[in-house]
Amino acid sequence: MSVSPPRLQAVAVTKSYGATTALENVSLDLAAGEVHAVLGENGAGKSTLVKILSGVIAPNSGQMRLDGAVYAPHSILHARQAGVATAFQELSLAPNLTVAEALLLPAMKRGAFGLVSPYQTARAAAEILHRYRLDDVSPIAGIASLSLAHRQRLEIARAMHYAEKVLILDEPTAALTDVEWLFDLVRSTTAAGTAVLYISHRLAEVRTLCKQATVLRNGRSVASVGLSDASDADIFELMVGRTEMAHGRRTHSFARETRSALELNNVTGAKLKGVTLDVKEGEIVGIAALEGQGQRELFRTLVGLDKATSGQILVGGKPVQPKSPRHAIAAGLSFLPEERKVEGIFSTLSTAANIVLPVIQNISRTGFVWPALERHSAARASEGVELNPRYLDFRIADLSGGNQQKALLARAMFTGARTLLLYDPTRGVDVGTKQAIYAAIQAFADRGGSVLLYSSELTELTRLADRCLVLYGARIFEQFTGEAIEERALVAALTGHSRDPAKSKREAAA
Amino acid sequence: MSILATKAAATSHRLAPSMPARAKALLASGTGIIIVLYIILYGLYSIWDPTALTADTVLNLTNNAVPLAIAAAGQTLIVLSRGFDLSVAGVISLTNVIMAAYPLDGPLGAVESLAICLAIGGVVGLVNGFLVAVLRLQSIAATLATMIICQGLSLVILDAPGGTVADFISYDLTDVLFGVIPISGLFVAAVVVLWMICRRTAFGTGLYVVGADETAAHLSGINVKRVRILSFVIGGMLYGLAGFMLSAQTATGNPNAGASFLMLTFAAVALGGTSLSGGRGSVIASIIGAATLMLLQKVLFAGGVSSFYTGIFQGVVLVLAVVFGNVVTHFVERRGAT
Amino acid sequence: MTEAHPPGATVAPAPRAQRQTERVADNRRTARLRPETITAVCVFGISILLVLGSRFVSPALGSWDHVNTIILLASFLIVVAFGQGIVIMIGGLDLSVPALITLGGVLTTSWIDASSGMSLPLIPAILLICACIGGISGLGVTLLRIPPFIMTMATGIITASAALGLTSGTPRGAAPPILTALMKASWIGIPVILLFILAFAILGSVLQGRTSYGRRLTAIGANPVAAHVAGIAVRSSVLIAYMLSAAASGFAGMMLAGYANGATLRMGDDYLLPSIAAVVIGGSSILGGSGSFVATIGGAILLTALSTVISALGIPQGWRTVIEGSIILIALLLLRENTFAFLRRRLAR
Amino acid sequence: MPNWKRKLSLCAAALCTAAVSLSLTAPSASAQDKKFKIYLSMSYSGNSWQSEAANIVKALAATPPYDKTVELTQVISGTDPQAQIAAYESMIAAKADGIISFPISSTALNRVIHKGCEKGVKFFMYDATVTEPCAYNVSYITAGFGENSAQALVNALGGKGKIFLSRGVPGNSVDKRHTDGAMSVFKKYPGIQVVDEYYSFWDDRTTQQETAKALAAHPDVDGIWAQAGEYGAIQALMDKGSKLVPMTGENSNGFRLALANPDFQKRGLKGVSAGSPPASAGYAFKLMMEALTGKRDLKPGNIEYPLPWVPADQVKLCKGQTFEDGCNAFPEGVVPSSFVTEVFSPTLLPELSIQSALEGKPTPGATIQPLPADVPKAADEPGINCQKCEPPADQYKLTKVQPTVNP
Repeated sequence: MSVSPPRLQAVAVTKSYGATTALENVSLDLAAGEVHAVLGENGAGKSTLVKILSGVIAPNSGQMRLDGAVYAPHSILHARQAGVATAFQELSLAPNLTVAEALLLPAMKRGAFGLVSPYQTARAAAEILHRYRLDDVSPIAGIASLSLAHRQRLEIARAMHYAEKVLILDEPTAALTDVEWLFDLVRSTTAAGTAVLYISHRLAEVRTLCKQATVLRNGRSVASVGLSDASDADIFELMVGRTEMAHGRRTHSFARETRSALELNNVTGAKLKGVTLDVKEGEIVGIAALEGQGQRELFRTLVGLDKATSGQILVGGKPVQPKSPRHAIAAGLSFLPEERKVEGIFSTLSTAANIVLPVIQNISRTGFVWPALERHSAARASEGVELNPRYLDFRIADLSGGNQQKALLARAMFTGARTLLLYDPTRGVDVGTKQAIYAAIQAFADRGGSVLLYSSELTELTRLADRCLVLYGARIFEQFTGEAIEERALVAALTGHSRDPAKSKREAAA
Repeated sequence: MSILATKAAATSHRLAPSMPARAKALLASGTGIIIVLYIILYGLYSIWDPTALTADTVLNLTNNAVPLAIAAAGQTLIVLSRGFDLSVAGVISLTNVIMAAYPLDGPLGAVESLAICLAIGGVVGLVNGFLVAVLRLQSIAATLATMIICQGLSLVILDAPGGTVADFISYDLTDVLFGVIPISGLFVAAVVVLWMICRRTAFGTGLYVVGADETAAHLSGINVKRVRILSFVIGGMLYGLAGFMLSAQTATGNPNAGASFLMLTFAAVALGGTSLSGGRGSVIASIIGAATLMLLQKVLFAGGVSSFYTGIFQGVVLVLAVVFGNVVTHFVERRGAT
Repeated sequence: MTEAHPPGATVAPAPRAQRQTERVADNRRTARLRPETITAVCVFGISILLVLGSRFVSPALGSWDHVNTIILLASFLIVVAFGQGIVIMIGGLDLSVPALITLGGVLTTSWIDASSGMSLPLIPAILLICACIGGISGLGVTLLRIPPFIMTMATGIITASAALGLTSGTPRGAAPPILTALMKASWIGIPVILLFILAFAILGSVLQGRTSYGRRLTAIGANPVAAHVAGIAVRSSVLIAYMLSAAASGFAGMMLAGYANGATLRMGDDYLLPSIAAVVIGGSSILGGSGSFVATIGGAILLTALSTVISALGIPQGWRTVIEGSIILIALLLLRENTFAFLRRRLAR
Repeated sequence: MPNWKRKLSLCAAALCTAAVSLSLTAPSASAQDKKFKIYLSMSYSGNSWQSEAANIVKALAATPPYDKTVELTQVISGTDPQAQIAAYESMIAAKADGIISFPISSTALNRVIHKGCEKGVKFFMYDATVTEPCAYNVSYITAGFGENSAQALVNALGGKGKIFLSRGVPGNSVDKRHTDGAMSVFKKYPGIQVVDEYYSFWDDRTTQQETAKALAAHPDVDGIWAQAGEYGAIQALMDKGSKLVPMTGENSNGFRLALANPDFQKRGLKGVSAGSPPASAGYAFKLMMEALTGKRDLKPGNIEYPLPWVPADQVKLCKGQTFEDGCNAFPEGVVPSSFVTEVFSPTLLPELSIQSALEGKPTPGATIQPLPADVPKAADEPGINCQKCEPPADQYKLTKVQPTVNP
């Protein structure tokens, strides 16, 4: 115990919504210059804690202190004025703003007559961007024109800019491909005495940055652990209340001689520069790429959301030209989209309805939907992804992100497609859900289905993929098979460094 | 392994859009398109009607368009924040009958009347804002109710058209200044200037953000409730001003005066390219949209379109304007992308 | 309490935040009590209270006869609101409703001779014409990407103008007997229109809630992007929605022609705002993706009942209008989701 | 947007533009010789009354010799006074000689009318009126529809009973004038109880619905005083059951036939058909043309069109195409029930036939006949046909009917 009060202290904070208690008696101490992790599954109460600390919602009881003084923020702005700023997981940047506006809102720079000056605002924003090493972002660019990764960086940069005392980072790496940027900045922030609360599902990151972690489970603080003393398994057990399932490389002995389920021959267009690949039946093919290397376009082209200008796509040996996701599904390609909220869920429908929707005609009789049949079908589909059937009657909006993702995976599989196109299926989901999703993907492949899987987490690819392709510059740059799929090699390839030095040089020249 | 960040040296960016970029943005926005459309229609008008370019015609056009333009400007604020405001019809009727039932003459009287109109609009807007922002009613439903109530109150105050608006208001405010400048046009100019100022305040930016993404706005530290309430209050005050200008033009009261403004304001807003799902658009475009609607009547008259089928042309022009806008935006954006 | 809460939770505190989330699995019964159901029950409840309470206004009100009058007068609005509700469900708005009501009525009286037996094949033909005009709106919305508000406003103006030109201002003829019978006849003492509306309500709710098409509409309204990605034929579904709405409006025009035994060119004018109001009072979001037809019917009946009761108040029109607006406002406040959340909490205990 | 779609939309755009420009250039090409430029400005054309009034003006303008000397253009402005103001402005700018118009507002148009008068345009208003003194108002409004029909109803009811008032458009000056006139009579009879008063927008269907609502609250009503839309009130009564009550209404053919129907009479229907005649439009047009051609020297002012007055026992079916031998209604099937019969006048408008009223076509062989020299002046009614004036002391004097019962 130090003599000076902790930077941020929360004592017995409780928050309940009606009959539901989201957070119960959670206490937390954050010392100046410390990076403190908060771990827990989805639904453990992490987001509620973040919202309370950042002033979005007020707790029902409990007390918070900032440098010893009572801290009871009634709005984000209030918290910001007190020196507490947050980078939200959901990203709080409105698409119709410019970068400068997004960074400085709601207090933009003023010029003559006290009016907002776009020029002064842009100049101030440029300074912030420079300070946080985001010089490749133009302050007058529109948010909508930025990639997800850039938006996440902006979100983080903005929080850092305002966080004089406490910085809260909620899943800051969900869309980031370049975590070192973040780590460097976090380190320099803490060096200046700011305390950082770091919420992440990625244990490896947490270990790199933090020494101490608070583990939440079901809204309660179950432990405060020193990370150097606890093994991954220990932490996992604390988080989910059971021991982790077997962890390791995919063991399925994959038969090489099976037929191709999906073949691409020199597919060009929509940014793609001639992509050739194939996925065999029963095979999981991983795609590794840094942000913006054409992986989005690859997946979108396959389901008809983008159009290829030349090249050939074969599904099960037959040439197809996907015109829309509907055609793709009919051809046997099923897609799990990138942005769950934007492209995935129908928030006002029940989970069951969400799962069966694309093929609702198959489970309806003469156009009518029978709720019992629908629920039964959805229950069957959700078994495969370990989604608790009691959620089927809930509106999907009421489910946690992890369960929503399970439902979407169930939907993708329920179409009866032989080939799954999974775009970052575990983004922002907790460890437990991840395990379930991995198991579902492997089981699908074991049943003879084929999977094209893009993931922003390399460990996921090393673990799941039978074969891993690296996209670089919107074409297939390298291919790794079996044991050769290994993180260090992938990382090198991601940045255009081939195992074949001649090839790297060509790329560098190009 | 920080690839992207280290790669980029401290490149200096433009801090303001270049002139071509601005021009392109203007063209792709509704404002540019509606201006082009207005000019085209005016061109047709001047071909068919030689008096189209006289000061008298311009004065007539301005006086006709001003009430709708100001009302559409108010509606735009609410539409930008992703709402609908039906109370526009009620507020215009209410202010119109009050102007006719309690005329206050002279310049001072005009100022007092104006203040009363603005106050009525502001109060109705405040009620709307409270219902929508605080009590979370859907804007279309809440403002439907306030519209009906205001219509009722108008009928209570004046149960048949009549009354006389003060002479100063009805004559001097519809006249021209220095022989060329329509005075009513100055009111619109004032609204435009206020809007340009407003656009550069926290409220102005907040309006767009709230309309585009309420959640993001909240998490960015914007007081969403305040922005919403303020948009309804300012919108209401503009309806009050529209009622004031309408009274000046018609010189009399009519408890149903506002009814025809309901659909027309939305048509003007949409014609100006403002997205009815919020977050995109401009008050200025709506004002020109309103002027276009009024001009269209004159153009069709000058062109001698058979009266039964006037509606067909109005409908077609409405659709064409939007399609034209879509096509232009598409080309500009595609050009921008490559 | 979880990531399931969108960050807007405090902005829209009540509905989402208070919903059950995964940690609380206590009570499936309450989770299943969908907000639509509660709205429907509440709207009908308020209507019934209003009708019962109207006895204080006039002793003849609140009777079975009064109820029959309400149903008869609400029947037009119910049919129109069905179509409007479908379009609102997909996040649109149909402003061509008045013009199509007029077109349906005008075509019926001018084409179907009161005495000829051609009415049976001609009625579907007229509905088809209306549906095609709706299809034009739908094509404009889907292919040309014109905002529904503008597109339907434009088709409405064009249709009205065409109807005006075709009739040169004077619609002729009378309604065919079959429509007159629909509106005025009784069957074993029960008015036919009551049975018709009952059947229409069942069919409409089944279409919206229990068919794969209805499910697709909800999905499109909830999230059009996701609907496309999930492989739903968004365009054709939207197209059909506008066609259905136009056909419903056209049919309401036929009913009006049968009721008044003739058509006028402004017979549809009074149904635009009420049709939207009925849908919104019935709890549908104007942004699409939620709502139920039963609740919309409740909204239509509430509006009609209100107007019959207010009509009986012996006060000047101005004050009547003020009272009407105020009661609509009170109903909206009572039907707020916050109120439901409160009820739900009570039920959960 | 994929390529073909863009092409499609461009094609559509091009087509529509072509269509607009084609149809717009056609009429302006016709060259002018010395013709009178007359504009017909109406509110909306959507009910029988409005279109009949417009049709007879069109028919008269096509009847020799006016077919050679008059160029008539019709403009429909809907219910929006702003639109009519804009239309007037355009007409004045187009150098109109005369404007014949159904004014949407009695006051809002004054300024533009005043401007037009200064430029020498003659404004003739039919049926509805304006308070601008430089315009001619040709209307029956001052002829006492409200008080006379109210007295007839009181007579039919024997001085006591519960009645409905089926009014016109809320906040409309004509409706107010009629109702004020009627109330001046009803107030004299304590036995008359107005139990419900509703607005039917001068429309059959709305009247039917509003009457149905009122009947729900007051099934025991004894009589109905109705403005236009009266046929809807009869239908609402019949929807309820067999009982009919005495009622007064305006001039629809359906109402006149019902009044004359012996079965309905047995069921309790009696009353009088009076009210707004579309014929005033024809009268106004002929007056305007006589003034323009110099055949008549007419100062601006208020001109009264006689109030049609047809009690039940005077309904007489016409055998031909127009009012002959004192007939005043047409058999079922010849015209729609909503047809407003008072389009004809043997003395004022002998040129017209059913064809003229329904389709705007001139009667074959007819030529324009001169009007009687005497033009009846109308009384001042503040807010209706004059602005700052006093109503005559005997404003609500009964002219068509005398009280048969004492209060």
